[in-house]
Amino acid sequence: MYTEKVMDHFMNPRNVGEIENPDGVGEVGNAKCGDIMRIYLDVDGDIIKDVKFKTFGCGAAVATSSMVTEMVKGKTIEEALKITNAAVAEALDGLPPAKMHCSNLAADALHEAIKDYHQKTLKV
Amino acid sequence: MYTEKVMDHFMNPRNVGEIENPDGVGEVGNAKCGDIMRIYLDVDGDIIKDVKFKTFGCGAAVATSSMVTEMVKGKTIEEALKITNAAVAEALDGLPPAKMHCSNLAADALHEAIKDYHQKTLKV
Amino acid sequence: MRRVYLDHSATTPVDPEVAKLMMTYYTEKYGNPSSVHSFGRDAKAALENARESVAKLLGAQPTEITFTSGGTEADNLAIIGTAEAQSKKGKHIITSAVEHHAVLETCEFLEKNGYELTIVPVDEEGLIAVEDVEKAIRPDTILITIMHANNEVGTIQPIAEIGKLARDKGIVFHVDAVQSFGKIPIDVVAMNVDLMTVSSHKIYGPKGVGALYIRKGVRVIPRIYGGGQEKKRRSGTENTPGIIGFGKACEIAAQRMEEEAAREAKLRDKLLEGIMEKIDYVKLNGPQGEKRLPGILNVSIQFIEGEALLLSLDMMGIAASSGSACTSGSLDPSHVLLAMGLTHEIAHGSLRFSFGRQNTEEDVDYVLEQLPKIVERLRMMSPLYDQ
Amino acid sequence: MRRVYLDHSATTPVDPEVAKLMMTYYTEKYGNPSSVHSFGRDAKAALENARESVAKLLGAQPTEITFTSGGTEADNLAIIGTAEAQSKKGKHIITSAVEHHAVLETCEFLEKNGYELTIVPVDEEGLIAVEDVEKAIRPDTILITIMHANNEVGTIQPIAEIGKLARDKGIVFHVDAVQSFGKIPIDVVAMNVDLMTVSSHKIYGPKGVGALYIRKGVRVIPRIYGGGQEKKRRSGTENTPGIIGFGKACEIAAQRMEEEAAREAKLRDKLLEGIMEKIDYVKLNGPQGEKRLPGILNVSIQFIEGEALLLSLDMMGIAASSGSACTSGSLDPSHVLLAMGLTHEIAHGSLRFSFGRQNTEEDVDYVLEQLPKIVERLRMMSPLYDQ
Ligand SMILES: Cc1ncc(COP(=O)(O)O)c(C=O)c1O
Ligand SMILES: Cc1ncc(COP(=O)(O)O)c(C=O)c1O
Ligand code: FES
Ligand code: FES
Repeated sequence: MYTEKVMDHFMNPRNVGEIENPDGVGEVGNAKCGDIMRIYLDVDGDIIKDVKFKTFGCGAAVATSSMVTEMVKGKTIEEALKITNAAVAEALDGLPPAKMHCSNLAADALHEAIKDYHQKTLKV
Repeated sequence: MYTEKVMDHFMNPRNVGEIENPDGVGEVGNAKCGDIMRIYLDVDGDIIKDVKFKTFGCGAAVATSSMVTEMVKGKTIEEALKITNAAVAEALDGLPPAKMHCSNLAADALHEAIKDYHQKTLKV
Repeated sequence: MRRVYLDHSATTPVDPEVAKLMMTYYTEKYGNPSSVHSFGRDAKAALENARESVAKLLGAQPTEITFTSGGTEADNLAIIGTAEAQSKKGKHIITSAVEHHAVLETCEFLEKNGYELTIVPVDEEGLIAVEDVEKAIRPDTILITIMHANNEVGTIQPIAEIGKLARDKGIVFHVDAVQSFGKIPIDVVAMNVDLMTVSSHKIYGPKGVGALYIRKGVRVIPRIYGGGQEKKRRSGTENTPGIIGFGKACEIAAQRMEEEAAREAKLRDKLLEGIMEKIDYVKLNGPQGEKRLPGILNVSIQFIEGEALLLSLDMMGIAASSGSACTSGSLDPSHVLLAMGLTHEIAHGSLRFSFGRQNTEEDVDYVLEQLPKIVERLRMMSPLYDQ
Repeated sequence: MRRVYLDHSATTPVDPEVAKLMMTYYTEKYGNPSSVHSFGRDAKAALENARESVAKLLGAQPTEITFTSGGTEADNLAIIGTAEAQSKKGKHIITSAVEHHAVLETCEFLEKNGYELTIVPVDEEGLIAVEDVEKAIRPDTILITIMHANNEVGTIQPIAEIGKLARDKGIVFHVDAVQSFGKIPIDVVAMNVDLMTVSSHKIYGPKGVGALYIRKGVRVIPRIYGGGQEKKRRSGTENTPGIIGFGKACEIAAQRMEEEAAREAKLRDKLLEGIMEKIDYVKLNGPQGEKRLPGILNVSIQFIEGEALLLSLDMMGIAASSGSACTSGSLDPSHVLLAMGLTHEIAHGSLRFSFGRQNTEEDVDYVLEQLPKIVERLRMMSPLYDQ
């Protein structure tokens, strides 16, 4: 069902956790639909210095969360904004068709976190 | 499917053949329906001295023909007239439901042969 | 790694004795039961022998058993076949909110084709109230279809009472007994059942075989036309090895049922107690005690999602199942758990362990060793879990 | 006593390699392919692998294969499923006089429910004329269903030509290929087929398994509702061991087809020659040469009835079949033989020998030794035979 990469990221998820006083937080999904993803960003200048996630969801949801954090760590905000759902799924060697909406969530959560960062920065 | 008795009468049919100048001949069925039975009688006084049959038909048709000849041999005409289809089937320890019409034929052929005998006797 | 299969409600291994018998009919006594020759007659005799074994476990007559390709086909035959046979009398059907998809989807297919459906609710234990069924009955009701025991939570319904009601009103009563058959006693006569679905692969028989009990005199329009097998009720070359295996499985089930039910109930209770002791925020789904199947345990583990649980258990060799939507890729979790009033969140975290003949105390110990660690790990990842 | 099985058109033994593989999936890899855990995933992977093997032997894509419980169910799904999907366009169906009951009875069921049927005749060899199909087409024709090879006499129909006709007119074309599949080459694309029925137990796979090829884009309304297996086209827990066995049987058939066809044709011809030489008043039913399946020989032995022949052969260990009505207890003999213009008498005395992998020259010799004696004995009993 899942690729080896998905299973690896599910069993050994990267960057699990929270960041205290994050520069940006994004949350998508809801428990009613069976999935919630929350992504925390620590931004230094334009660079994403640290990123963490917490996810309630299936194997694909956890794996995409983990993968997206790995993909953005050390990247610029601009680069991060270019990460698409398809790119996350591809980085995991693909997802089962029924699970494609999980990959939609991970990139969405990231983009929400960046939006939050932008809002916070503007406010400052 | 068939009882042992049916198979015995089918594989080793009694009284197969024809009687030359018979006292009575009865034929029922037709090849179109897949069965024809012909029964020949040799009557002495009131006693059925000899009886033979020829049958085109399934295993049950052959077995009932054979059985009915065995049942009437040496009997009086009156006794023979009392032989029913059910009695023939019973003597064979039963027939499959789908094959009950075959047992109808054997007793019918016998009765036809007796009718023929009566007609011939009257004419004499 | 230890492998612990706790998903017997989904399917069971074939009993070795059953498998051995089937082999003979695959490779040696392979005749078509419709054939006149001895190969055919041998197959036919064994087929009828199997029919007797199935009938016996239901308290039915062999002539009342129609073999099908499984529980799903039997459910379809019962429901659509009755609807078509009775459509002049009326077009109203009663079922429950916790039926298997094989019943619900079939009823919904009929609904799209001009029939009316009343879906009776269940309480928080998954139990149907006989009064609710009674209230749902209308002059044009032609069929009541209610399952015997639920496949997700194990709740056993008051079939005999509903059957009496249906019989009194002259309404055809169909029971999906796929989960209860061979696990707890069934007597179609005492239960006033007209049609009953059973399936082989839930009782250590082969997949792809089932049967519909059709009470003598009850009319069902066939769904599959052809060579007229199964007294014209279900055409198609009979799956003789499968049916013979099913018959054997019924014989074995009849022998072991009582002892095995007690044994599995004990394992189940041990597992439940252990889980409750070792993990917090856990909810038992379904009734306690007598009103449930001995072999099924369904719990909701809060703050985590079912598929993630299943995958993690699987990595440790433990096979279970979940009513989570994510296991199937749909969005709504189990209709059964929702009908019992669970919130989506709780339903998503449900876990079903279903016991079988080869399970041991050691299996339970192993699960109790692994599960808490898995729950801990997943909860640490969950945004819903704030200790 | 020697046992000679010459009834492979009725059913075949399961290939030992197939049986062995199935065993593994009955007793070890017994998971439900819908399950998330490894037991389920193993089953699922093998299931999809089998789908590829079936597709390959048809020249189809795996996604175009829907597994069923056999040829009969596949025929029903194809015919009723198309009729329901296309009912707005029209209600006229074309079929032939020599179809299997699974097709004919299904068409007649539809006829009783408001559809119209045109039954195309055959010539004395059992062959359909493409022009007759063409003439039968009307503006409201929604389905043409014609078999590839006949199960009683082995006649092979001009499927590609009929397929071209149907495709040109935009009419769905269903082919019952139960007898030809795995025996002679099939290419659904080259043949312009939309739907094709195949069955496992005719090619040394298990009984109770079949498949319907549904060309991409062709719509068929399902017949069985439930868990949504087989992409919702056919619900019900998949008969994984059976399907996996079917897949293996396809692989083996693909390897052996050419060689085996030639071998069986040789045995068949030897038997025919021997019968013609040793027995008088015998008629070959069906075509000579290319237009017939390699493994089927059908002869009418005059003045005797088929069931009597079968029983006598069976006593000598020889298993064959007959188009006699008396084998089934009905009154009319084979509709196929009657459609070919045989009289009732001749049709009643028909005998089908169908060859398979384990048959040898010695088998043929044995039949040629026994059959004349049996014919002699039965003719002596027959009132129709006056030498
Ligand atoms: C209650 C219930 N009904 C029907 C079915 C369907 O039976 P089958 O799997 O034999 O198609 C199942 C199992 O899947 C079931 O648990
Ligand atoms: C031509 C043909 N169609 C359909 C069938 C039915 O297939 P099954 O036996 O798998 O139901 C058969 C065999 O019985 C057949 O020979
Ligand atoms: S979170 Fe439900 S399918 Fe992935
Ligand atoms: S003669 Fe046809 S069934 Fe007996």
